[in-house]
Amino acid sequence: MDIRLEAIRHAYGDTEVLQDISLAIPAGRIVCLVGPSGCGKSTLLRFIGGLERPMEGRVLQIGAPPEGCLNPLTFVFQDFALLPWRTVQGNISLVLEDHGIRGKRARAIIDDVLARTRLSDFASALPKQLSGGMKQRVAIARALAVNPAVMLMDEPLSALDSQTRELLMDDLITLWTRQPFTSVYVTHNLAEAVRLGHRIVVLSRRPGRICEVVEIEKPLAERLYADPDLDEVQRHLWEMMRDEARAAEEELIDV
Amino acid sequence: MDIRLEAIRHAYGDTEVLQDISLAIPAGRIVCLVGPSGCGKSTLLRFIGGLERPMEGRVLQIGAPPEGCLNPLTFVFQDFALLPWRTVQGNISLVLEDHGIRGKRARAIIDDVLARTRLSDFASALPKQLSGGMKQRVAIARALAVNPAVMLMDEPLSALDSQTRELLMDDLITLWTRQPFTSVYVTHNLAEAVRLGHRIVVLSRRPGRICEVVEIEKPLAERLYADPDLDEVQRHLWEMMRDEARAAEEELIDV
Amino acid sequence: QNRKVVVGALRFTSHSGSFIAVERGYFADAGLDVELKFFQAAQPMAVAIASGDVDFGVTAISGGLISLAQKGAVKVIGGALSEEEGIDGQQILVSDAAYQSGITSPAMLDGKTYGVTQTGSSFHYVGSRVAEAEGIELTYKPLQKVGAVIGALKSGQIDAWNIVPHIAKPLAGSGAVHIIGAVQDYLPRYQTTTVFTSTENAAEERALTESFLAGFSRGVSDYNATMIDRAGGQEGVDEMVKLIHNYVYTDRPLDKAAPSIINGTMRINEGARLNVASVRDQLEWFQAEGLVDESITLDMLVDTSYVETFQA
Amino acid sequence: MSDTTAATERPASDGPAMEVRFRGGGFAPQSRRWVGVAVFVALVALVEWGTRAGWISPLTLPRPSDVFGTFVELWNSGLLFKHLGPSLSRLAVGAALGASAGVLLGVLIGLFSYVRAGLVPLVAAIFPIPKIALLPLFVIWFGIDEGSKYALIAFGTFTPTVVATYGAVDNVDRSLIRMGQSFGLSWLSIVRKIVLPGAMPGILSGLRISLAIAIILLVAAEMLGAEYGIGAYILQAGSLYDLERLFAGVVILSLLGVIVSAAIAQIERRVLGWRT
Amino acid sequence: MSDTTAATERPASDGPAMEVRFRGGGFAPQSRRWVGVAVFVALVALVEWGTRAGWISPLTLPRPSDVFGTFVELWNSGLLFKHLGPSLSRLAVGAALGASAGVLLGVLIGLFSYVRAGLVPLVAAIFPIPKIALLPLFVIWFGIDEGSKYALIAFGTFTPTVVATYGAVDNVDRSLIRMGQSFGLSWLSIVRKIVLPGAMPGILSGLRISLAIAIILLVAAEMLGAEYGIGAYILQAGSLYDLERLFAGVVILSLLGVIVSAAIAQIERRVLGWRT
Ligand SMILES: Nc1ncnc2c1ncn2[C@@H]1O[C@H](COP(=O)(O)OP(=O)(O)OP(=O)(O)O)[C@@H](O)[C@H]1O
Ligand SMILES: Nc1ncnc2c1ncn2[C@@H]1O[C@H](COP(=O)(O)OP(=O)(O)OP(=O)(O)O)[C@@H](O)[C@H]1O
Ligand SMILES: [Mg+2]
Ligand SMILES: [Mg+2]
Repeated sequence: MDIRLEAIRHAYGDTEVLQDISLAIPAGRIVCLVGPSGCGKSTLLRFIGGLERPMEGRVLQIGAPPEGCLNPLTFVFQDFALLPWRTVQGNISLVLEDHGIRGKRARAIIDDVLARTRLSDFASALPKQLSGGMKQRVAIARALAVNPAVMLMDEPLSALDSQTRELLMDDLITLWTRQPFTSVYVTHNLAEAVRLGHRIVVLSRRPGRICEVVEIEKPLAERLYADPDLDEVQRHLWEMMRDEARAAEEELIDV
Repeated sequence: MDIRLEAIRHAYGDTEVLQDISLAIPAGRIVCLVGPSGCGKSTLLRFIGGLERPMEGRVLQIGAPPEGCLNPLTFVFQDFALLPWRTVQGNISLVLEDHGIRGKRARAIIDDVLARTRLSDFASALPKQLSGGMKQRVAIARALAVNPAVMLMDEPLSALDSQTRELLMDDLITLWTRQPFTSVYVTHNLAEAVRLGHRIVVLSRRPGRICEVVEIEKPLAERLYADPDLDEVQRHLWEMMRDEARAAEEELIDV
Repeated sequence: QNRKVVVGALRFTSHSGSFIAVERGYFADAGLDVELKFFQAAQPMAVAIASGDVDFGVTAISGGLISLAQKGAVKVIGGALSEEEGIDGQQILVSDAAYQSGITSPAMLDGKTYGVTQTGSSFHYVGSRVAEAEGIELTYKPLQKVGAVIGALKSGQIDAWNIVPHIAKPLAGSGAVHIIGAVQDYLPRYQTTTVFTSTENAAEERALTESFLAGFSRGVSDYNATMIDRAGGQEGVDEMVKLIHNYVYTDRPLDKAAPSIINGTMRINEGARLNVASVRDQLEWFQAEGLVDESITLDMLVDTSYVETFQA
Repeated sequence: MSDTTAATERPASDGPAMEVRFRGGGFAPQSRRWVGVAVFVALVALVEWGTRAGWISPLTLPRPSDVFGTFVELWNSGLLFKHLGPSLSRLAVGAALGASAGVLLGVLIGLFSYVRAGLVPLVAAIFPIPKIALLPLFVIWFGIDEGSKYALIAFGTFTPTVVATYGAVDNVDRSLIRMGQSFGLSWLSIVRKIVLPGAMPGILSGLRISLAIAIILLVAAEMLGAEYGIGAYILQAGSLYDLERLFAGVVILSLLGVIVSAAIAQIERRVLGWRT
Repeated sequence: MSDTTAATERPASDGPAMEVRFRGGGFAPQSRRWVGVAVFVALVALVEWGTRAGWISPLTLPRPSDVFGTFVELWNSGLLFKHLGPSLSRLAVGAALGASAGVLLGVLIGLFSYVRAGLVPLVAAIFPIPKIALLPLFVIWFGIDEGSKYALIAFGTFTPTVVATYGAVDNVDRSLIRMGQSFGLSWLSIVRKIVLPGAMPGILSGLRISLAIAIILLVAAEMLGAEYGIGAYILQAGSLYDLERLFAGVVILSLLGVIVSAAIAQIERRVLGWRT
């Protein structure tokens, strides 16, 4: 299943947030969205996931979602969004219950996704007992449980410390290599983008427009930690964004 | 003024946190402390700053602090620690008031440090109006205002998004290049460590001991964004820490 | 099968008529199955009769009662406690401080404070009539509860008050307060309390109301005969005190309660006779004070068709 | 190895195209001011109709227009201010005493472990004591004049203020205090410049509750020998079973509560403008 | 360009070496249980001594030992349970009614903008109405039996529960609700599985206040024709100016309050174990 954005424009009140965004997200690839603070990355992702509606333009899903897909467009949030009063398995069964999947069938799915995220030992732990990295792995397991057509990830690593971030990137690469998934991956972090993205979409500062789309051919599994091959792309991206980032950063927030 | 740690050991209740830490922090250089989560980096920094006392060992300051130094050991915190009810200049004058510096003299100091951190336009803004990066620049300005002998920085950039982090690293390098300061800089982020550190101290996971001390000769000002010259050091550090980091990350927190 | 009725009462000796009628089966004889319902104060009892929770009650005439009568909710149908010459009635008390400063008669209370439970209570009426008779000015302090008034009087924060004898005498005995007069000197034959019921009972349930009055009157006669006229001698008194003690001062042992019960003896009107003149005087006073509506007539308040009335 | 292309894209897979389903929204309360007014008006109209038509007995509820009439009369006769004056001064003095003592003690409890250990259980034990139960004592302790009224209101506002204040002090961001220490600020400076302003929001929201309680206690306070005062007015109306006046008094108290709450909101907006 | 050295270091500059000055600590309350007990004991002993020595007049305070004696007598005579029984059942029924209605309405206000707009001003207006002022009305509305007592307590617990509940619903983490929607959960599932459990901590802490108010209102409720009950006992003692019994009753209420608060803490520990 592909996603196509057609001429999306949006404003909150008087602030123009997104302008003329057209974009295709092909199946089986990770598309990274990068851009300065407040340029509308999260807003765009919410449009794709159907949590909000753009003022103009359309978000289309092309082709049917794969067999057994419970929730074609599935989010992974920056703040994990785990229910603190449910255990790890309870958090996963939450998204199955509404589809009438309980008991044995649920058990099987939960065991499978926990194994894939190496969390089998923590099935009965409460979120408060988990480190940030483990929490995000639970959130990823939950997303995998509904067998999504597209994973919408909004800065999934940016609440984590940088070492955990590295470890989770490895995990994501392993997951993708074993079974490629489609994903829109929003991030601020260019190192992350060049590590995980097949295609990197650079947005301008608010109102966000598409500045450039960069493709990286090197297979995910071959990209190294601090990969000198990717340094050049990363520097290119940063050159393009630095001034915009600084300007975005120095705006006063009016409350 | 130098700092010397002598055979420091500490435990909270039954958890051994730090073991046998001996370390010298020479004047005018940035010493980075890296190590997995919970290995005692922040604790060590609090010992150095006199906010806590180690169970064993001593923290010595060698030589007198420079002329006009109001607070030799000055912290910059991860969460900025700005008083939300004071404006930018109010937050800075806070640390001057107790030294009897008010009125014109305070004004002069505040103007100077705001200029050095490029915040002159925001003197009367409240913290809530500032972006994270600007808040941390205010905190740095506040630290500079007391003319510290040593800046103790506890993950000063890890609450910021990665683009802002890059921008602030540039700012720190500019500040240091213009007038070198002594600093102990705690971080999780190896890219940050190789970018800012003259010397990088690697701690093992809890109980923290010193695994290795790495010196980097390349002058700060010459280090690039995504510098291929530093990739090797960074990879070496990560090889050393990866397994420890993973183990630290997968510990259950008992609450 | 007797008819079930609820009778409201306070745990005062002045309600002995109902207690005796229950204990001695006079209500049962009249065909009523009476349940006594106890109240802390008279005002809620009037409201309870208006709301239909209670069928009959005995209480002083207050502004609230008159208001409820105006709203067509309650009617006075008979009299109960009265002041009577020769029998200790309500006493006028002053605080020790006031007494020491030389106030030994109600006439000397000019400019002093007078304790009342609430504006428009019977205390207010009494104080006001005393002041009028003596030509003095009093300031009235509403203190809500008898206990609070006692506290204020004992500590000299108010100067004067009036209260039934079984409370007045022990208080005076302790030396903290002093008796300087009697209410009956100013309001002879004052109809202190009245029997009342809901307008509905008075108008529609004539038989029921008459049955109640019959039973109640027998209790009252027993009480008057034993406690005031001493028809049964000391033995009769002891037995009666024991009976009343089932309802009054129940938390004290009998030997401690007995003096208080005996001290509280006042005449209850035989046959629930009603002193209409006193009632009219009270109504007029409430109206004059602006506490109740000018338009209320005596007929709205009293249903005289049940008992013998008199004017004195 | 890297390839920069323009931002034009073609769909990569075929099949039916459909728009994604919207599933967000909701769970975000919106303000609809007029509904509140409408509900009020409807309720009053209903009661007015009921009392006029007779299916609400005059014993149950007064006629709203009569209540309004009583209110107008109160206003015209100047009695309103005769009653309002003493009540407001009792509220002001009592609440000021109770709240300031409460804030003081709350701050002490927040700052000193020994004070906390000694007084928190005491405050917890005092909290559920109904103030009206203590009326007879208050008469002895403070007399029946203004003293006992001030004391009752002060006592009633004191305990909730203490609890709110020490909770607020406990909730002051510890990292700010650590910052103060790291810059060598004196203990007093930390308390004055960090702890107290940081506890302000909690103290003010505690004050909101304390003042509501103070208004509620006005009636209890004016049980004791008050000739004038809204509470005394209500009590008198109650004892005369004069529902029009009772409701007029209750409406005044209710308005008073709404005004006080609005005033605190105003103060919060001024003093706590720094909050996000 | 990079140089890896061992962890041994030599000082790089000369001059006098001194240890860094400690300037942390403090501002962290420590628990000292025995102080609370000591303060209690000291207070009681002081009053006992004062009343015995005579510098506290018996009008001001009762002798603690006499209060204790009264309490023992109450216990032995079985009257304690005769009074406690009805009070507890009134508390239970009244608070259960008021709190459940309050939680229900609070949740509705939290979920529906129209309900919120219509009822929040009403609740705000009802909040500062003193319940004792309405006693005469309650008799008419609910009778003098248990009905009016339940109603008074229910009414008193209702408003604070509503306010606490809708505040709690408002404070439920919006990102959790957004998560629920993003997984296509039904509205009812979101309310049941996310909103209600998320509002639980706020509701429980509101309940703590509501129940304290319920206990306070017990006395007011038992002003209305109650023969037995702690409130009635206190009122009677007050009207007889019997300080020993008054204090014995007040101590019982205070204990009741402490027990209820401890019970809620226990429930919180059970139900809200997931909180950090
Ligand atoms: N619900 C909303 N109402 C009003 N303005 C909003 C809303 N959501 C977002 N905005 C504004 O729209 C702009 C874009 O927000 P968005 O969260 O999409 O940016 P972003 O690129 O994700 O930023 P960040 O990198 O900080 O996450 C911002 O200026 C934000 O303040
Ligand atoms: N005041 C304290 N009381 C008890 N334990 C503490 C205290 N402070 C820290 N610890 C424990 O000591 C260990 C080291 O903590 P510290 O904060 O120094 O680690 P850190 O290296 O800074 O970790 P992080 O990278 O997560 O910031 C942790 O296990 C922590 O839980
Ligand atoms: Mg975002
Ligand atoms: Mg740390």
